[in-house]
Amino acid sequence: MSFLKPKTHIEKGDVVILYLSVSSMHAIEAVPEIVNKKGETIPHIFQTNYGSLKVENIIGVEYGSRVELSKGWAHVLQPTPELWTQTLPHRTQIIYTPDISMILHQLEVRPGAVVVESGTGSGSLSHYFLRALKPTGQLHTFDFHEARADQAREEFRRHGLSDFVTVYHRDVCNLGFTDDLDGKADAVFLDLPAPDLAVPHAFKALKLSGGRFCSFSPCIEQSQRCIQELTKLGFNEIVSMEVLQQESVIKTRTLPVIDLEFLKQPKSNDAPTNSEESKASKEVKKYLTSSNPQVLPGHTGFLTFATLPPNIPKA
Amino acid sequence: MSFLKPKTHIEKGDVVILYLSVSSMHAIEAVPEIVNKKGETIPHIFQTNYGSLKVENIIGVEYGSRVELSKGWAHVLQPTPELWTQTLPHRTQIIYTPDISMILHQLEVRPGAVVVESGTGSGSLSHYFLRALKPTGQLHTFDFHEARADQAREEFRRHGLSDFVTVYHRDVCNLGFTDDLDGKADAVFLDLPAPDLAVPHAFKALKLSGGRFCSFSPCIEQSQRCIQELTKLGFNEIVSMEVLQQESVIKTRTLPVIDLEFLKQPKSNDAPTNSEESKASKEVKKYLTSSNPQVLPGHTGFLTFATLPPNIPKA
Amino acid sequence: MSTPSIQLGDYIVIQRQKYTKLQKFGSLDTTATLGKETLELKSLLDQPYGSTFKMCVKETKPGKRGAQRQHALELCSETELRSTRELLGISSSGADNRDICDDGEAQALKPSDIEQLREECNGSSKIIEKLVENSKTFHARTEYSQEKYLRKKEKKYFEFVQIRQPTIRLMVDIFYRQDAEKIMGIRVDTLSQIISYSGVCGFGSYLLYESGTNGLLPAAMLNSIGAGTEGTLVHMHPGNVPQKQALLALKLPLEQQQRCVSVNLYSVLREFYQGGESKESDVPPTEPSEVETQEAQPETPTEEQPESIEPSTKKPKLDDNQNGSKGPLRWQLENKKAAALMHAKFDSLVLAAKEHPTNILEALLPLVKPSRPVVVFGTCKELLQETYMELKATGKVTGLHLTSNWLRTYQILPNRTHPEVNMSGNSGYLLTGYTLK
Amino acid sequence: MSTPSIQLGDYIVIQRQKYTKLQKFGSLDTTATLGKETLELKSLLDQPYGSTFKMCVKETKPGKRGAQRQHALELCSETELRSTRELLGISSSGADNRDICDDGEAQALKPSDIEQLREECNGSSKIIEKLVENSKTFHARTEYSQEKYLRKKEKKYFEFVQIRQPTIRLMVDIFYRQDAEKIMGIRVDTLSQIISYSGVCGFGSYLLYESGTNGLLPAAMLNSIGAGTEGTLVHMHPGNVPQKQALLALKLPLEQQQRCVSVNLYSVLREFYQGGESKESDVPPTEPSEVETQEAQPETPTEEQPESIEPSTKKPKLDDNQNGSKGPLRWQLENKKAAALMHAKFDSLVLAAKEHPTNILEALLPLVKPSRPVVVFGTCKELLQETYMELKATGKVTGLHLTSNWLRTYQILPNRTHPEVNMSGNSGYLLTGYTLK
Repeated sequence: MSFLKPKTHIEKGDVVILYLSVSSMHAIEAVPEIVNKKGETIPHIFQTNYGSLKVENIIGVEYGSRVELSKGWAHVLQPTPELWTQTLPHRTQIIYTPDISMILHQLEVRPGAVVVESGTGSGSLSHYFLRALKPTGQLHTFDFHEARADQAREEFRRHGLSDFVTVYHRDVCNLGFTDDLDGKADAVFLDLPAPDLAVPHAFKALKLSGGRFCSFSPCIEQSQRCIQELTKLGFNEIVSMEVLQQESVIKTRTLPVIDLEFLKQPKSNDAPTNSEESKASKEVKKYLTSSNPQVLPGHTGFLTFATLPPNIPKA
Repeated sequence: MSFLKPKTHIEKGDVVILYLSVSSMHAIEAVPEIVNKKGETIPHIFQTNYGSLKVENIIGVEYGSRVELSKGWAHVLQPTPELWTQTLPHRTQIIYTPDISMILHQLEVRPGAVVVESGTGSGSLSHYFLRALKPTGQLHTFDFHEARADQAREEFRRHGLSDFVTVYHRDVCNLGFTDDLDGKADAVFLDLPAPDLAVPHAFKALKLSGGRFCSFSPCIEQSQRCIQELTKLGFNEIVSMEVLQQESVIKTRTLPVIDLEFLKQPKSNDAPTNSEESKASKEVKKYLTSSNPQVLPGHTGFLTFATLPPNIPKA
Repeated sequence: MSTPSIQLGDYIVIQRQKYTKLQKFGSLDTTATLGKETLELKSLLDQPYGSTFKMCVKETKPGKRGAQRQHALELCSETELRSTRELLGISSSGADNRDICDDGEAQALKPSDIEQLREECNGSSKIIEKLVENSKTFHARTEYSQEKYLRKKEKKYFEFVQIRQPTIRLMVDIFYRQDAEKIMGIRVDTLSQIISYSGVCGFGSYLLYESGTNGLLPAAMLNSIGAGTEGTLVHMHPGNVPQKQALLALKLPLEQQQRCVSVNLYSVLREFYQGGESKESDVPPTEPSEVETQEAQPETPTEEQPESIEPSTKKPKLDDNQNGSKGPLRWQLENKKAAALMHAKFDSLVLAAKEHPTNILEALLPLVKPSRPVVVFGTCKELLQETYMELKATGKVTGLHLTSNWLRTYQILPNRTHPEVNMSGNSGYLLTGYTLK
Repeated sequence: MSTPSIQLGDYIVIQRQKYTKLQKFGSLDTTATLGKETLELKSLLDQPYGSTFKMCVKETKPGKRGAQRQHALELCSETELRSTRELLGISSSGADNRDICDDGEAQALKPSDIEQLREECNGSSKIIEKLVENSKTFHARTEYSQEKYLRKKEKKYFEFVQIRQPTIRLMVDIFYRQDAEKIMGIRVDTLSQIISYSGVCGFGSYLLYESGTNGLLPAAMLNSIGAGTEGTLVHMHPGNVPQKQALLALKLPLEQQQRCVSVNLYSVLREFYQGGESKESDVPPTEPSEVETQEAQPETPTEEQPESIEPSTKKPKLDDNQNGSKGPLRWQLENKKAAALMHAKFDSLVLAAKEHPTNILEALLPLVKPSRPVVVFGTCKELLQETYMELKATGKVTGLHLTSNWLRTYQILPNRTHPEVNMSGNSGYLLTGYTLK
C-alpha cells in the first residue's frame, strides 16, 4: 500500500526499497512470513550482498531509517515510481524516468486526467501515470499478453492503486480500446510495435474537446508510419524527439605538476639535483571534476507527440 | 600559394586570414592593387568592423603578426583548411571540421592516397583532402555544376594546389567517374542527394586491392538506400554515425552566498540588523565554469562508411 | 465538459504558425504585438479557446523598421485553413538545382512592390502567388526547394492566429524561447524531470525555493498537485513579492491557488524560528522594513515581470495589501500558514537558486521528512559537484545523482527524415537524492 | 600494387566477426587467445592480408571457466562464408511474442550436451542447427527475435577469423575498446580532430608531447606525415623509453620511421638549453642517472606495454642500446637531432599530458613558430578551462576553442533503424588555437 501517498512508517504489506548503494537496491514486501517452494510458511529472510535481513524487524520502522543486515547495513525507503523502475526485474523492455517525465509533461497529465496506455508491459510507466492522475483521474491500461495483464492488475492492488486503474487484456491494434472509452480520454500513450494500427483507435478514444497523443518507438520507421496516420486523421502539433540523460560521475583528480625550469640551468655536481627533481615532481594539484560514465544510453526511443484539436468530427 | 606548406612570411598573392576575433575573420588576397567595378586599378583597401587595412602593407610581414587597422588591429594568419572553411562565403552547404576529420580518418587518407570526391561544392572539403594526400597523392573531384567546378579549379590554382587535384564537370550519378579512374582510387567520398546511384561507380573506381567508401547524407533515407546498394555490391564493415561537436563557453561566474543562520536569533533593536543582512548578502563565491552555447549544431549529416574488400571481381 | 471560452482578465496564448506568445487579455482595448503586426483582441471575448482568427489589416503606419500594421481579428472556419500549397496548385519542379544561379536577382518584384501588394491583397496566399509568379527560378527549383521557399514566404505572410488556453507545456516553450534566463534556463526536459524526481502529486506537502522563474516552477508543481486534492505547496522566494505570472495564467480554481503559499525566504524563516514570540495580532514592527531592505539588495533577484507580457507589474503587490491595514497583513498570514507546514515537515524539497545553494540547503533540508526526494537545479556544474560532495559528506541524503540531458527534435517527413539541424545546448543540471533519518 | 603478405615480426589484426585484436606474429610458434579459444598462427605465414581462416579444433583442455580449445587455422574461400541463416533455411516465425513464456526452460539441451556438440560438430552452423531444433520457442518467435537469437549464437560459435594489416583506424578501435585509459581516453573522433587541428601533413616539422598512448599519437601523426615526404616529428615523452607499439605495428618504411625522433622531455630540454656545452662525443655523465630517476618517479607514467599484446616489453630498450657502447648512445643522438629541430622551431604543437599542462606549455610554446596550431588534449574539463584562461592571459595564442564531441553510431536496417542503444560517454576535450608573434 506504500504507493498511494507519502507515509512515515513501514506497515505490514508495504513494498519497501532496501537501499544498499547507488547500484544495488531491492524492492521487498514487508511481510514477516512467506511461503516457500515446499508450501511451508517460513520467516521472511531477505538475502543481500551485505548479509541477510529479517524482514519482520522493519515493520513499524520509520522510512528513511538505517537497518542492520547480518554483515552490514542498508536504508529503507518508501518506493517511488523512480525507485520502483530501478528495482524492477526486467519483465519487458522498460522506459526510464527521463523519457517518462517528458511523456507526462507532453501529455499534460495531472490529477483528474483520464489516460489510456498500451501496452501495460511491466507496469513501470503505469505507476508514473497513476502518481500523476490520482486521486481524481483514471488510467486504462491494455496489454495483449494475458499473464502480464493479470500480473499488473494484482500488483496495482497490492500497491493500493486499484481505485485509479483498469487493466485490460486486449489486442488494441485489432480491437481498439473498447467502445466504453470512446471520447473519454484526455491522453493516449502507445508503446507498440505497430503504433500506426492503433492511431485510429486513439483518435476515437480521445475527447471531442481534443487531447494529447504520444507514441514511443525504438525504430524511426515506426515513428514515420505513425506520423503518416496521425496527419491523415487531423492531429496537429506533431513533434518527434529523443531525450537522453547523462549521469555525471564526480571525482577528485590529482595531477602531478612538473617543473621544467630547472633544466635551463646546468646541474650542480652535488646530490641535490635528484632530490630537487623528485621534489618538483611531487607537487600536485587537485581538481573536483566529473565525467560521463564510459558507456551512456545512446538511444532509448523516439517520442512522437501530437494534439487532437477540439471538435474534429469522428465520423 | 599559401596552402601548399607552412611558410613564415606573407608573399604577394598569398591568401591571408585577417583574424579580428573568434567570430570575425576574413580571407583576403595579399595583392597591393585590385580592379574595381569600373575596370580601374585601385589600391587594395580591405574594410573591417575595426576600420580599413591597406593590404599592400601586409606583404612581407611575418604570419602571426599583429597589423594595424584604421580603427584597431588584427592578426594575420596563414590559412589552414579549418580557417578557410570558417571564412568561406557559403556557396553551398558545407561540411565542417568534426565531420571532415572523421571522413579523413575513416577513409585512411594519407600522403600518396588517390581520392575521388563528388561533389566538389565549395571546395572546402577538397582542401582537407589535399592537405592530407599531398605531395604524393591525387584528388579527383567532380561537380555537376559547371560554374562551381570552374571556380574550384581556379581557386586550387591560386592556392598552389593544382599539381595534386583534377576537377571534373560531370554528372557522376549518370556518367560515373570516367573510365580512366577505374580501379585507381584508394577512397571514394560522396556528398550527393542520391548517393545510391553513384555507389556502383564508386565500386568501379576503387582499387582491386580494396578501398574505403564514405557517403555524407543529411537524411536517413539516403543512408538507408546507400547501404542497400553497398550491401548488394559486397561492401562490408558498413557503419553509419554522426559526429557532433560541442563548444564550451568559458566564463567566471559569481554567486552570492546568503546567510540564513542569523534568522534563528531575535533581532536586536538597533540599526546593526540591516547592515548585518546586507553584509551577509554581499559575500560571493567565484566559479570558473563553462556551458554550451544556447544553440548547438543538432545535426549535420549521417556519415556512412564501408570497406570494399580486396579481390572482388568487378565483372 | 465543454471547451472554455476566452474571458477578460485571462492570460491567452496567441499562436501564429509555430510562433507562440503569452498575453494578458486585460481589457477590450488590449492589443498584442507580433513582430510588425499589432492585433486588436476585443473580438476574442467569449469565443471558445482553440479558435482560429484571421488578421485583417486596418491601418498601416510607418515604423522604425518598415511598416507597422494594425489588424482586427475575425473568427474563421477550418475550411479557410487549407494549405497555401494546395491553393496555389504548384506542379512543375526541377529535378535538382544545377541550373540555378543564385545571383540575388531571382525575384523580379522590388521590396516596395511587395509592400504595396501586402496592402492590396488581404490574404497571404495571394501575396505568395504573386511572388511565385515573379520569381525567375521557382519553377526550376526542386520540389524540396520549392517547399522550403513557400514555407519561408508563408511564415512571413501567414495571416491566421489561433488563441489557446495557457498550460505548463505551452508556457515553458514560450518562456524558454523568449528568454531562457528569465526561467533560470530550465528547459522542458529538465522541468519534466523536476516534477518526476520531486514526486509532487495530489497527496503530500511540498517545499520549493526558487529565485525567479516567472512563476513557472510553482505553477508546474501546483498543476501536479491538482484541483480538489489535499496536496500543498510552500513556495519560498528571495524577493519582495513572488513572481506569479505562470501561476496566474493557469487560471486554477481558488481552492487550488490557496494551497500554494508564497513567502519570502528570510521572513518565513524568522517566523519559523521565532514565530512563537510574536503572536498573531502582534505585528512585528521591523518586518516591513526588512522587506524594504531586501528589495534594495542588489544581489537577490527581484520580481520584475517582463514588461512586454505583463505591463501592470506592481499589481500583485496591491493585491497583497488589499486586506486593508486593520488585521494582520496578507504576507504575515501566509508566513504563519507556511510556518505551520514547515513544522509538520515536507514530502520533498525542490531548490532552484541563483544564490549559492549550500546555506539554503542547510536551512531547508531539516524541514524535509526522511525518505523523501530532494531536487536541486542549477546551471553551473562545478557548483553542483561541490554540493554533491557536501551532501555526501553529511550522510543525510542518499542515492545522489548529478544528471543533465540531451534533447533532440526530429524532422520526420517522407525521404527527408533527420534530427533538427539546431538543438538547444543547455539543459542545466539536476542533483537528486533521498533524505535519510 | 599487390596485396602485401603476412610476415614474421609483423603486428597483425585478428578479426572474428566484430571483435578485433592486435597481435604480434613474432614466431611460427606464436599463439593468439580469443576468449576461450587459442589459435596457432603458423599457417598465416606468406598468406595475403585480408584472408579468412577457419578455426579447426585440435585439442580441448579443461580451463578455469569452461573448456579451453586449441585451434589450427586453415585458409578458406569466400564461398564458405555464406550466412548461417541461409544454411539453416529458417522460415516459420510468429507474428509477435505474445505466446512466449520465458520460463528459462525453452532450451531442451543441457550445457553439457552443448559442450559435447561443440566437440563433435566442426562448424558453427551445425551447432546452431541443433540448438534451434531443440528450442521450444524458436519457431514461435518473431522474425526479428529469431535473428537476434541466431546472431547471439553465431557470435558464440562463429569459427572464422580474418587477418588484417594494422592501420590507425583499426588500432584506435582496438585500443579504445580494450582499455581506453591506455591511450589516455582518446576516442576516434578526438584523434581524427587532433590530426586536423594540428595541421600535420607531408610538409613541416611537428612537435608532440604525450605521456603514454601505446604509440598511437606518434603513429597517427607520422602516418599523416607520410612516406617519401619531407615532414618530421619530434615526439617527447616523460618515460625512460617511448611507447611505440602502434608505431611499430604500422610497419612504415625506414626513412619514414627515422623522421620520428622520440626523446625524453627532461633530457631533450636539457640538451636544448645546455647542449652547446656538452659536445657530441662528450657523454654527459649524469644523464643516465637522470633517466633512472625518472623511471623511479611514480607520478610520471611509464612505458608499460599491455602484457597481453606485447610480451617482450623491454625490447625497444635493448634496441636503443644496440649501437654498442663505443659511440654516443642512440638516445643522445636523438636528443641532438631533436634539439636541432627545436632550434629551427615547429609548425605545430600537440600536447596530451597526464601531468598538469601549464609548465609543459610554457616550456614548449616558445618552440612553435607564429601562426601555427596548438592542440591540447585532456580528459579533465576543469583543467582545460584553467589552461584556456592562462593562454588567453598571455596573449600568445588566439582563436582559442574548447570543444568535445558526441559520437553516435546507427543501426540502419530495413524497418529497424535507430541510433545504437549504447554510446561512448567521453570524447575528452580539445583546446585549440593559433600561436601569435
